[in-house]
Amino acid sequence: MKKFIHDFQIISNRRINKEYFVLSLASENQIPEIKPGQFVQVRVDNAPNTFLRRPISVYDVDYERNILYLLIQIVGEGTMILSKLKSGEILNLVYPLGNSFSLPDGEKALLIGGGVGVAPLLLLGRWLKEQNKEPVFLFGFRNSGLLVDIDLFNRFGKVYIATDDGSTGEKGVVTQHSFLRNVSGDIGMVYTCGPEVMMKAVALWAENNDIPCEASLETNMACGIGACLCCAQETVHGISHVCTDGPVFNSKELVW
Amino acid sequence: MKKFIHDFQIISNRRINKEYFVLSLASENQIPEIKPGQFVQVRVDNAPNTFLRRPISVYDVDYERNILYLLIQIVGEGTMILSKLKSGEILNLVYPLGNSFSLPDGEKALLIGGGVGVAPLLLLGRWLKEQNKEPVFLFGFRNSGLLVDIDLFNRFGKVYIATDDGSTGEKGVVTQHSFLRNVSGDIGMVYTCGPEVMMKAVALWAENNDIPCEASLETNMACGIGACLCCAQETVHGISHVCTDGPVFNSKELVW
Amino acid sequence: MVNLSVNIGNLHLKNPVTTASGCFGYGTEYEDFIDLGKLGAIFVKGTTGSKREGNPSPRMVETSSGMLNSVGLQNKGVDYFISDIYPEIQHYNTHIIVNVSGSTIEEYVMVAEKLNDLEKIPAIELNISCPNVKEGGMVFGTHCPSAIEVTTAVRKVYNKTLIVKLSPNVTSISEFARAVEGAGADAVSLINTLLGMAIDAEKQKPVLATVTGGLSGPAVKPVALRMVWEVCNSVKIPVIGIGGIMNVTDAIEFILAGATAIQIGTANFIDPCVTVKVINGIEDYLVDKDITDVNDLVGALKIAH
Amino acid sequence: MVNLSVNIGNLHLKNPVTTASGCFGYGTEYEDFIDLGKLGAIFVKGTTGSKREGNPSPRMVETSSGMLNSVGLQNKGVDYFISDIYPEIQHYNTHIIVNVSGSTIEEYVMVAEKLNDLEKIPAIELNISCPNVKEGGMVFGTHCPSAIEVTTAVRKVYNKTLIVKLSPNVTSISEFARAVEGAGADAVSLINTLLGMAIDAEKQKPVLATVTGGLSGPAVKPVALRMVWEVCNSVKIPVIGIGGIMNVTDAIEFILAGATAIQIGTANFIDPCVTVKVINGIEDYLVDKDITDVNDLVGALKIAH
Ligand SMILES: Cc1cc2nc3c(=O)[nH]c(=O)nc-3n(C[C@H](O)[C@H](O)[C@H](O)COP(=O)(O)OP(=O)(O)OC[C@H]3O[C@@H](n4cnc5c(N)ncnc54)[C@H](O)[C@@H]3O)c2cc1C
Ligand SMILES: Cc1cc2nc3c(=O)[nH]c(=O)nc-3n(C[C@H](O)[C@H](O)[C@H](O)COP(=O)(O)OP(=O)(O)OC[C@H]3O[C@@H](n4cnc5c(N)ncnc54)[C@H](O)[C@@H]3O)c2cc1C
Ligand SMILES: Cc1cc2nc3c(=O)[nH]c(=O)nc-3n(C[C@H](O)[C@H](O)[C@H](O)COP(=O)(O)O)c2cc1C
Ligand SMILES: Cc1cc2nc3c(=O)[nH]c(=O)nc-3n(C[C@H](O)[C@H](O)[C@H](O)COP(=O)(O)O)c2cc1C
Ligand code: FES
Ligand code: FES
Repeated sequence: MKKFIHDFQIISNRRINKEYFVLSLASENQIPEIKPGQFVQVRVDNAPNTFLRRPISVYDVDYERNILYLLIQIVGEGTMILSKLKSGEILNLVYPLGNSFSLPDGEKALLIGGGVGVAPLLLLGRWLKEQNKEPVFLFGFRNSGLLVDIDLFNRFGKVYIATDDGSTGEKGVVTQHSFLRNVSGDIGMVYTCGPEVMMKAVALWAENNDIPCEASLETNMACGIGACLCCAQETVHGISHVCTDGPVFNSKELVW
Repeated sequence: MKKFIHDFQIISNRRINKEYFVLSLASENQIPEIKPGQFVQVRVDNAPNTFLRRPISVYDVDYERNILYLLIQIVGEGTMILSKLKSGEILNLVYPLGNSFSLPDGEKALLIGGGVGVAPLLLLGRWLKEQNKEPVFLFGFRNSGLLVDIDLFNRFGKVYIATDDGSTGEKGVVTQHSFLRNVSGDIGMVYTCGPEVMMKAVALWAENNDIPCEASLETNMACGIGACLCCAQETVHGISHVCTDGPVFNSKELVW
Repeated sequence: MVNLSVNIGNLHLKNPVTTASGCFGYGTEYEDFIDLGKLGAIFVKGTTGSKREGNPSPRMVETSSGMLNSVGLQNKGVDYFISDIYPEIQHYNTHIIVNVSGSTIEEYVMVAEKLNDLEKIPAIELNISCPNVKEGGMVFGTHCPSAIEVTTAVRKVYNKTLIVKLSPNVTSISEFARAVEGAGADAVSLINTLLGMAIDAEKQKPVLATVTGGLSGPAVKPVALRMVWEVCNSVKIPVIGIGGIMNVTDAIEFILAGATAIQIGTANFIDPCVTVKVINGIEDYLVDKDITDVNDLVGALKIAH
Repeated sequence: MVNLSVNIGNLHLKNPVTTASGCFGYGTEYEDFIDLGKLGAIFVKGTTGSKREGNPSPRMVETSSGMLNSVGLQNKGVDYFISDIYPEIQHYNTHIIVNVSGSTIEEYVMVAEKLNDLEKIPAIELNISCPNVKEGGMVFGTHCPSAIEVTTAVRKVYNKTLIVKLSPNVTSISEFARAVEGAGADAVSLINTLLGMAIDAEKQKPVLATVTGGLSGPAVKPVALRMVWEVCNSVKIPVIGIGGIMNVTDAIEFILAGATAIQIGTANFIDPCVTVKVINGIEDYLVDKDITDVNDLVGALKIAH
């Protein structure tokens, strides 16, 4: 897929909760096709410690209005600066990068996200729905204050929620959710994105239930386009690179 | 004089022309006495190449309203960032720094500034007037588009202007201004601030006319408080430091 | 029209702007962003005698105005390069220069010998300065007799342009430059990365799996510029300047210090189009300064005495 | 209550946070901003046998996340220090450590001998690493036999705590650390500045009057941290970590790498209160991590094997 470097204009910067915000970005150029799971490399200007671009998954795309959406969590200087951007300001992106999630075998697909890891699952849900699949979302958050755009996900499938403190949905982590105890054999694929411990637990659950599982990984990245080999991930086939061979990996390939 | 490190809130950022702007800064703390010629060290956040503070002269002080004014020219990354600050934002200053201009012997004083070098001359004019002296301003600018707050200076004394292209006042550099050809012997002191070539020409003119001359110098600074010895200036007494022995020097002391 | 072309030994570059090894893949990665044919040359990835997996993850961490990497020469080996990569990239309308590494002199020689036969590879760059592999690389770059030995040995089997890439992690880089000049190098390139380290204070662990890594980016530019200037005053062969070049001003600084050509590394990660911008910028600078030949800028730094 | 105090040889510091020589004047410059009595120690300006004017202007230029300086040991000489400065600063409620420089071994010895008699100066720091003076300083720091010689000579006449400050501009800083340890140093401090250079592309001239200068600030932190870690693994005497420490996280990183104390230099220029913030921050960190003694943090870096 051809990659682009484009300036986007910020249409809105919507704060969803204390830690998360959504940037809506418009381009003068036609946004190319973006597959679920792909990401962009965002340039963060004016900060000594955000020298490199920041990889961010595509949350959603509106091809008609030519708008790209990013869901971002504030974790450090770079994301803090992004959180303060105002509409009208310019953001430079290199995109679309990485591989993408694949189609499930059966009808149903289970999309398990933790925290900001839900980001790539919105576009994935949209795509699955378009492919006449039936996505079901299972999300884990620390507490009800950190919930994310549940209504948007609801358009594509049912959303189950677990919170660490039980303030919304069930109390506990996603893999403890009762939904997982009642699933019948009709889930064609589990997709997961979130903290590594969560993804590992999800992958284990999927393996135990003989369901294929795809996980979207994060590593430190420099180039994002396969040139620097910094984003190494060990797999059963040797070293892979998260920015080109990933970020989506079949859980059985991963040595983690 | 005791030095302070204070956060100031930006009250307004007034753009005077394409290159210059005036920041009005309010403090929760009582602003200490600031003498004409003294400067502040401004911290410029969030830029890899504006790692050090930036020295800026005090343009004016309003002790009643507790407001400090800085006149700044955009010349690089640091001043560019400062030019974009909005009211409500915070600026951290270390101040007041440096020595100050001294009182003239006679009644009249001639204040010769070039470009943004007029900055310290406003507070100086105010002070001279308060001391019942008669300041006269002679300013050089590249063209009429770069003129600075002439009405503010006018409150304290008459303002003569030279521009490189003659678009306002006389055409030419300040030392060619006809005012200098007609001065009688009653000028007690010449004060000058601006580009070094201009200050040297002014100092030469003053020496030729037997008038004492004080020049406000600029050098690269790191600490601004005499600790690093980076701001060296050769004088007839050996190495002096612009941040503590200056920025104001008697022109006869300077080896430049 | 200004002349931008320069010579490195027998090698004629259409302009002084090239890409640093390990930072530009095999060029293909950047084809969507720039016309590779505009570049003076492409220095491709470090290539060794046989396949190397490289170091474990994490391999990269950002630092103030820089980054540390510990990729560790991951590559599929020279034979794979010749059979699978070379055919794909030989059509580029620019020079491809292979960065060569090894653990032993024999490995360097073997790789150089094999590359010598490739028509479209007019030069190699001996990497005797990689800080990220245990044996080899770095030891040749920080021990002068070894640097001489490996250069001499490779010179014997390689008859095209031989560039030796120097390590900055030494007391006197000029000593190494003079040594490899004497051993037959046609040019030197510098600097490779400075050996550095990062710690995660929260986890109380090193950030990189290998503990230490190589520092690159604008943080190292002042050191790189000083070393290039020192080396230019010490050798007669051309010098290729590397280290923290982010824009045209940085590139001009290295050329003024005496570099005949420059390499851009880390900057490609931030702006994949940076190389072409620098080329255009050098042309604009020359026009602006009324200089008709970029060679007149090489070493033109005015030093007061 | 956590214990913040550490020992450098016989010297007891109330906490590990000190100020780097040349960046904190004689302390007086910072009295308006902080309570000097809170500091572990103050390393005052480089002091030589006789008065030095230092280098011509410009002496400083900013670089990406750093600065280059070429102050060149400007000071009024040891006799002036003893007669005019010492009386003014000896009342400080913290240790004053004098940074000692010279062009010859005799000069180092003479200065050390004179300082030995000052009751309130419990230690000196031998600066064998200043890159900004032509003769002396740097040569002792980049030539191992000279480093040994000067340390041995000073050790003979100086019987309080002797710290030797090492240059980073060498191939193996551990070699120097071991050498001066053998020659009788009670501690080593590192790093001094990295030799660098800046060019004004517009004027086509070096920015600094001396052409080259010493690089400090966060840009050098990864290199400093690596060297501190290396040296801590090579010597038994305490190590004082220096280089780009801007905040408490940076300080903790150096302590984890093995530094018993740290010096803060350039950061004082940006925030004159930084030292006290770092002291408070270390205390908070220890409380947060349930560590009762900062000495338990020294070298506590966890390395996977
Ligand atoms: C393919 C990919 C897709 C991503 N998608 C999203 C997304 O949609 N939304 C979102 O909010 N974040 C996403 N991330 C993570 C995001 O890139 C990091 O949070 C961001 O780079 C942190 O930048 P910072 O300057 O704010 O934090 P820093 O100051 O750089 O770091 C703060 C903390 O975050 C950790 N960190 C920094 N970079 C990364 C990284 N790349 N991966 C993991 N941890 C990191 C650091 O170790 C540190 O603990 C994605 C990462 C990858 C690799
Ligand atoms: C005592 C003193 C008082 C000053 N008062 C004012 C004032 O009232 N208003 C004002 O606009 N400016 C004043 N200056 C100059 C101001 O400090 C610089 O313009 C500013 O630091 C430039 O920062 P920058 O990041 O925008 O530019 P940089 O990117 O740092 O530099 C841009 C250009 O300006 C030059 N430059 C940078 N710093 C200085 C400096 N300190 N002196 C001279 N040239 C420099 C550089 O060499 C470069 O050519 C004063 C300087 C001093 C020393
Ligand atoms: C990710 C990465 C990988 C590198 N790999 C190599 C390599 O294989 N061989 C080599 O000689 N230099 C390698 N280098 C060093 C660069 O070629 C260059 O010398 C250094 O990064 C300084 O230049 P820069 O600051 O422009 O990046 C690598 C640098 C980086 C950042
Ligand atoms: C302006 C300046 C002057 C310095 N003068 C001296 C000196 O006289 N003696 C010395 O040993 N080190 C001197 N240094 C080096 C510092 O003490 C310190 O080793 C170095 O700056 C790295 O620490 P930092 O990054 O925290 O500044 C000086 C550094 C600066 C920036
Ligand atoms: S981030 Fe450069 S190869 Fe993946
Ligand atoms: S700027 Fe530090 S002494 Fe003047």
